[in-house]
Amino acid sequence: MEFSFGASASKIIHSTGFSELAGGDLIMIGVGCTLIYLAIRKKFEPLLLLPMGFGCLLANLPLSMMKATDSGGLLNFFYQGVQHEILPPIIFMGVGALTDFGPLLANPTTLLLGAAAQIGVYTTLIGAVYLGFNMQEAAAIGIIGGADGPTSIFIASKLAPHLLAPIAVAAYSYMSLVPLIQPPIMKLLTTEEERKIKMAQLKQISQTVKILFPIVVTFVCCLLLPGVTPLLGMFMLGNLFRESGVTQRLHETTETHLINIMTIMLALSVGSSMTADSFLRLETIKIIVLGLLAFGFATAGGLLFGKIMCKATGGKVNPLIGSAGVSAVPMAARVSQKVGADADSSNFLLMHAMGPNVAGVIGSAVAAGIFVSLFGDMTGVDTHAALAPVIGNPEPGIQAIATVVDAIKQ
Amino acid sequence: MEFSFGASASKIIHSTGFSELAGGDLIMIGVGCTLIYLAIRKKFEPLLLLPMGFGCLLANLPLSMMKATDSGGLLNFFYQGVQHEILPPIIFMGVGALTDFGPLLANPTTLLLGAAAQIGVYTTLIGAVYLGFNMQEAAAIGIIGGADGPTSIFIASKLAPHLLAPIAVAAYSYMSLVPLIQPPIMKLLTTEEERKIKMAQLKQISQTVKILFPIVVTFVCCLLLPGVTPLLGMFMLGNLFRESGVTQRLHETTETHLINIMTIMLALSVGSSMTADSFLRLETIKIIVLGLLAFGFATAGGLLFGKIMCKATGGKVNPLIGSAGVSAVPMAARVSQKVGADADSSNFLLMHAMGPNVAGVIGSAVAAGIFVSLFGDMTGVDTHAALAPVIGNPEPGIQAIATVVDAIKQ
Amino acid sequence: MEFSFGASASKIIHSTGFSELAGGDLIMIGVGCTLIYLAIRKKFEPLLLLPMGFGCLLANLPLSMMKATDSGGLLNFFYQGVQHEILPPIIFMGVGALTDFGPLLANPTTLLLGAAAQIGVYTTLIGAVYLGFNMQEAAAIGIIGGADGPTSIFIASKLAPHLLAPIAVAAYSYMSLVPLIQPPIMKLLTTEEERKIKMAQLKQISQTVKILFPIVVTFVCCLLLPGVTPLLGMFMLGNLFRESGVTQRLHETTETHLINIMTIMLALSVGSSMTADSFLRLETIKIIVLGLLAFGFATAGGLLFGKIMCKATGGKVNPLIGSAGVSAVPMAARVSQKVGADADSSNFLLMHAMGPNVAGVIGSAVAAGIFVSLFGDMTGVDTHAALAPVIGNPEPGIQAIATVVDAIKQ
Amino acid sequence: MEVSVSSAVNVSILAMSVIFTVLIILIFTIKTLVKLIPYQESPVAPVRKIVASAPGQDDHVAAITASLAAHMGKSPDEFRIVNIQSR
Amino acid sequence: MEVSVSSAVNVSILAMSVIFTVLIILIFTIKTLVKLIPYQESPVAPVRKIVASAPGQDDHVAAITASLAAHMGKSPDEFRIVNIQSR
Amino acid sequence: MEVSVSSAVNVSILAMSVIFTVLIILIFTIKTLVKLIPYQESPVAPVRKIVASAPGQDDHVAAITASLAAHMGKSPDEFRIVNIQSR
Ligand code: NA
Ligand code: NA
Ligand code: NA
Repeated sequence: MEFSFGASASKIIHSTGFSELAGGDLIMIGVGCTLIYLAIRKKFEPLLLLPMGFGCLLANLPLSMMKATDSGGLLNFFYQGVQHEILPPIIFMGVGALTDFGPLLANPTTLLLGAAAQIGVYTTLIGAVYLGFNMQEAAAIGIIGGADGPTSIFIASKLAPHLLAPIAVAAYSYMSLVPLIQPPIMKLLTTEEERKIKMAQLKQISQTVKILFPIVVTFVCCLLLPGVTPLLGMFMLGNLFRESGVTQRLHETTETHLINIMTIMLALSVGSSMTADSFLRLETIKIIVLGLLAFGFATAGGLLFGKIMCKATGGKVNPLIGSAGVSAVPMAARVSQKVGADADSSNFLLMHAMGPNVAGVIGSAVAAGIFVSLFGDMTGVDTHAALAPVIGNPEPGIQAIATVVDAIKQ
Repeated sequence: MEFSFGASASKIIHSTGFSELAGGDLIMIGVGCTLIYLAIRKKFEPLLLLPMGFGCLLANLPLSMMKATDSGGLLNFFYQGVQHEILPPIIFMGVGALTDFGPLLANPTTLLLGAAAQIGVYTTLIGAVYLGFNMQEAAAIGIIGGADGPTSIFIASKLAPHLLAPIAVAAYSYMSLVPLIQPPIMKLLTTEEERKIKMAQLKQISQTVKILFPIVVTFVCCLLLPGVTPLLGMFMLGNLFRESGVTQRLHETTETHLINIMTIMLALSVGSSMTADSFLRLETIKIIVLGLLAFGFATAGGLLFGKIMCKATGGKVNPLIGSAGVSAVPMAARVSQKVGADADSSNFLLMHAMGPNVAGVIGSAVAAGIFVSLFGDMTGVDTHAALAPVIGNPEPGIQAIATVVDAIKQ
Repeated sequence: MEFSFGASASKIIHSTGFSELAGGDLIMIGVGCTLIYLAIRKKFEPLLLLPMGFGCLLANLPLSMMKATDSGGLLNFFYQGVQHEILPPIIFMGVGALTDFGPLLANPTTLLLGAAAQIGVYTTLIGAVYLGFNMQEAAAIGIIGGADGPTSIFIASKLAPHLLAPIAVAAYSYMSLVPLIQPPIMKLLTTEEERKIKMAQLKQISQTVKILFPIVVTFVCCLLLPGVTPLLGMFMLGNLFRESGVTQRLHETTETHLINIMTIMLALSVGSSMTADSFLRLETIKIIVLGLLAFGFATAGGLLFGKIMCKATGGKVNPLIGSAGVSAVPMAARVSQKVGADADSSNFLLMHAMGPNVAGVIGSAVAAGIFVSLFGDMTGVDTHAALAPVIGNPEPGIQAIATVVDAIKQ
Repeated sequence: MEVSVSSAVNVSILAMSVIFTVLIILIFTIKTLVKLIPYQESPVAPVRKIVASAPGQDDHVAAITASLAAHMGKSPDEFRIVNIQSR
Repeated sequence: MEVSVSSAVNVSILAMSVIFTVLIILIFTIKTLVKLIPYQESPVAPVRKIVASAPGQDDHVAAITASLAAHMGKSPDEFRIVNIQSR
Repeated sequence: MEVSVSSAVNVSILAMSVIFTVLIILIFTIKTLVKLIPYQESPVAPVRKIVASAPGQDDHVAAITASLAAHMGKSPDEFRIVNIQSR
């Protein structure tokens, strides 16, 4: 084969991304850059939003073969870890290794605050159905209100993979916006007196209880709601590595380099699923609005239940710790601390808010389990196969093969 | 599709694990919890037995899709690293990076003690055949006497994958029981005078010899017994990272986070293969009895050869270092130290026992290589394909497809 | 089945590697040992050449199943990370995390030196075509002159996978030989006066510019040359982890354990592709000669352009920093420093040479992108499928299946 | 649509009930555990005290020494840390 | 062969042109960026100064304490580092 | 069964012989290596001695400084460690 100067030049020019750059790509590149900006300048969940934004940028550079759906591409390889529900559980193991259940164990009734905050999930579910989403899509959107990144991605990739990108973006963005979203709602729903309530010091917990707790939770929750086992089981295993006192090596690896590696792969590949096709739709706007709604109602739900507990205990519980029930660990707890300190600068709520805060993680895992129990089978027997036609190539002939091939690919 | 309150409630109730919880599952959950207990309270190989027990717990929660055989499940994904013999060699690379061959090189004749201790492997093999196991199964059971976790798992997954779970449990449990199993045998087979023998200080070894040693061992052993190359070759590569002095980065990674990550995946997935089907059988009891036998005979073999060396050297070798030939690094060496110090508190055998201790690792790798040479081809040309029907789903139609698919999945 | 002593012995003897050891294997084992020797004693890129040499040693032990092409073998598993172009981009992310673009940003015109040094790539390309290689092979050989390991492996596995082994060996060997290859050329092409030129201190750069730079480069280069996106995009993402100031966790992981793990897998598997078949050919000698040529011309190109810049700036640029344009970070920059200090011991060129040095990385990535644009499609639509028949098993029937299977395997 | 919304409401009420049920089970489990296994001045505490009083600070110094040794790739025997004061 | 070599020469000239074009674009981009966003005594510098002058060295000591604490798997409250002098 | 057990015995005797053969080969190889390349007071030893005597302890301090710097994500120039005494 011969290469004349002109023909070669023409080939290079026609293989640039410019030749294929559509308006949608440019908008998505803008979205990616916005996420990077928010991550770096506003410190919005930078560990997630920075690689997610960069993944979006790479995916939308035409012909780069970096879309989540570009079979054989690098980010498609990572994306299979999302599709096959491998990355979120491993990340959750790391989160478990980073979690201290001490405050929750010292004051177990705060679990109720973590339950109450899940109301955000269901108001959103109802809202989503009202706006025309089907039940599974609505469930995946609702879980944004759980304020847990890996849980949202786990459920979205299981129940509504075509909505994964906007759900992930909404979940992580609102998690970072917790310090902006929550305080006005908190001030609106509580009185000055309530905010000034000081809580008794937490009692100490035996190490044995700390060791038994993750095992018991796994047993109870995963037996009742088997669908959440990969997520909750790995979470509790990570916590067991932390508390057992005999597996420091594994604890250190899971809470540092292992979670970091998986986070990079997850965030990059979720970002790479943000294409004009999947993102620039009316649904995305609906999801973003519903996500805000979810966080608002979750905050309100936690607070109102906090007020009930305040009443029931004769004023021993500061209702502000209720808003920490949304999860978004540890930001929501810090917001409780800050709003409490604003009312009385000698009021230290942080450790008290950590209880509902980690309760919120368990609460939304339970909510996720319920969704899997109710809707998990509607995606067909083999989730892996079911994903292919939704996400895969558009040509029908290739699609059929892709379905099989994707099912085969581990 | 409509969701009435009653129908939804019924669906959730029927999808709980309780609906499927059989007696076997409960027993296996008990086994899992026992392993976790032994790991945490008794410090029995906690890095392995804690995640293994937890994997067993998760796998036996009904409908959790966490069994090693649940295609598409998280632990099935990890389990493929066992099936395809990827995890044990990588772990062995880390073990190599943690191993110091100095004491062995200073006193190379202690390699004979590592050889003698392999008698445990073969008494067990004969016992297993006597109890009705076929030759390959017996080989996999015998290798428990090698007292090397990754070697046992490597051989079991190659020669008798259906026995993997009990073999792994037996191997790691008895390794932790070395401080209980060995001392009575040691006191029985040696005299007070022998136990008091002090050994001359070890001579120092040139760094060049330490660098050449792993290369030479690879060359000699892998050429003679090619089947053990993945295991022994990676072991020696890890040691070369350690000794070369020019690859600190790789050394640090292999001996910390890489081995930790692989250990989590291995232990979880081996644990997830512990199902009622595969574990609650007469074979398991036989294997546990044979495993104990294996450790006992290995200890005795090393000791008796130690006595021979004591005689042959005119009393320069303390026979107690012979029991360290079983491997179980570094516990067996510590036991030698302790029993020696019990006889004479100024007797320091630890470093002398490290020689036979690492020799035991090489010895059992060689034993493994012999088994692969003798029986490796009897599993069919492609081990990977052969595993599928043994472990895979029980339905014959799906099984046939699974065989192909498993072979294709890397 | 029965095992008589004699039959068993005969089976073991016939399954040793000796029975199959051919002269070619022995030579390749020698080559592997030579690489290990160079890595340890001469410190030639030890992080790569040590595991690469060991991989070569393992692969050429007969019957060890450790060749890159041994389907189901351990190193074949790692090798798929090379074939599917997964490992080089992840390694490049780590390199990006280790790279400081400060000196380049402080003196951006030194990018021209990184451009000029690419002349080595093209003289080699022309030479390779002259020696009978086809255009794609010649491109893959030429990129050796880019002095970037991951880039060379990325392009070789894409355009000429059958030449991967000698190209990788040549690239990494000559990179280590930079301190020997460059100084004579540098002294030949510059005058004593030029070598004594001192350069003005570099100005400081705003952190914001350091953050924007990797994003801008990604945008410009990947849009113009989409084929290089996996490599350059990941490189710039790693750098963004470093400079953003908000992702220290990810930065630390990418520049340490993640790059280390991927390096082990890459080097072992590239080493395992060094078989007598693929390596002991006339082509290998041609490639080694052409590689030396490439480094020589690249050095000369950078130096001569440095002289032009020296003239153009009225003597403000020391031409010695031009030779650092070949990449080989940071060795080439150190060579510039050393040769400069030889002429005038108070001359500190190191930081000035870091600019062209990292410019050389970008330059050769751009060169790689051009090759993908020009020749990337000539390997067929799906690169992954195309690799199989080139590398796969020789039997035609199995080969056809292997093609499909390899395409399916992730 | 109407039907769907009512389905969604049904599902939501049911799910909230399940969540509260599950978490209440956990509350009682925790309370039982804490009652059965009360906190005792743990074996960690004495260590802390010993350190606070002992001039040798053996535990902490050993830990730091080991971690530094791991970093340095050298034997802990080769250096010694002094002057880490307990608070 | 002749034809191929001339192809190779064509490709080489073209590629060198593209490389120079791309890198010149980058040069102008960098120059623009540096002009638009000049270097300012950054917020990092004051920290350094404070440390240099402050006897408490809080930042550095905290960082070291935290990293050692992570290594020791113990609380940073349990030990104290003194005597790290700023240069 | 009888036959199998005798097979197992055969295999065992053979395997033990092979193990001893292989390990005896290794013994002789090691002995040869150690004879050919004897231990010499290595270049590491002098370093240790220097450190033991030198008040500057440059090597160790540098190693610790570097590892702490890596942890702190700051330049080693920004702080200084004193008071690590060689044993
Ligand atoms: Na939540
Ligand atoms: Na052994
Ligand atoms: Na270059």
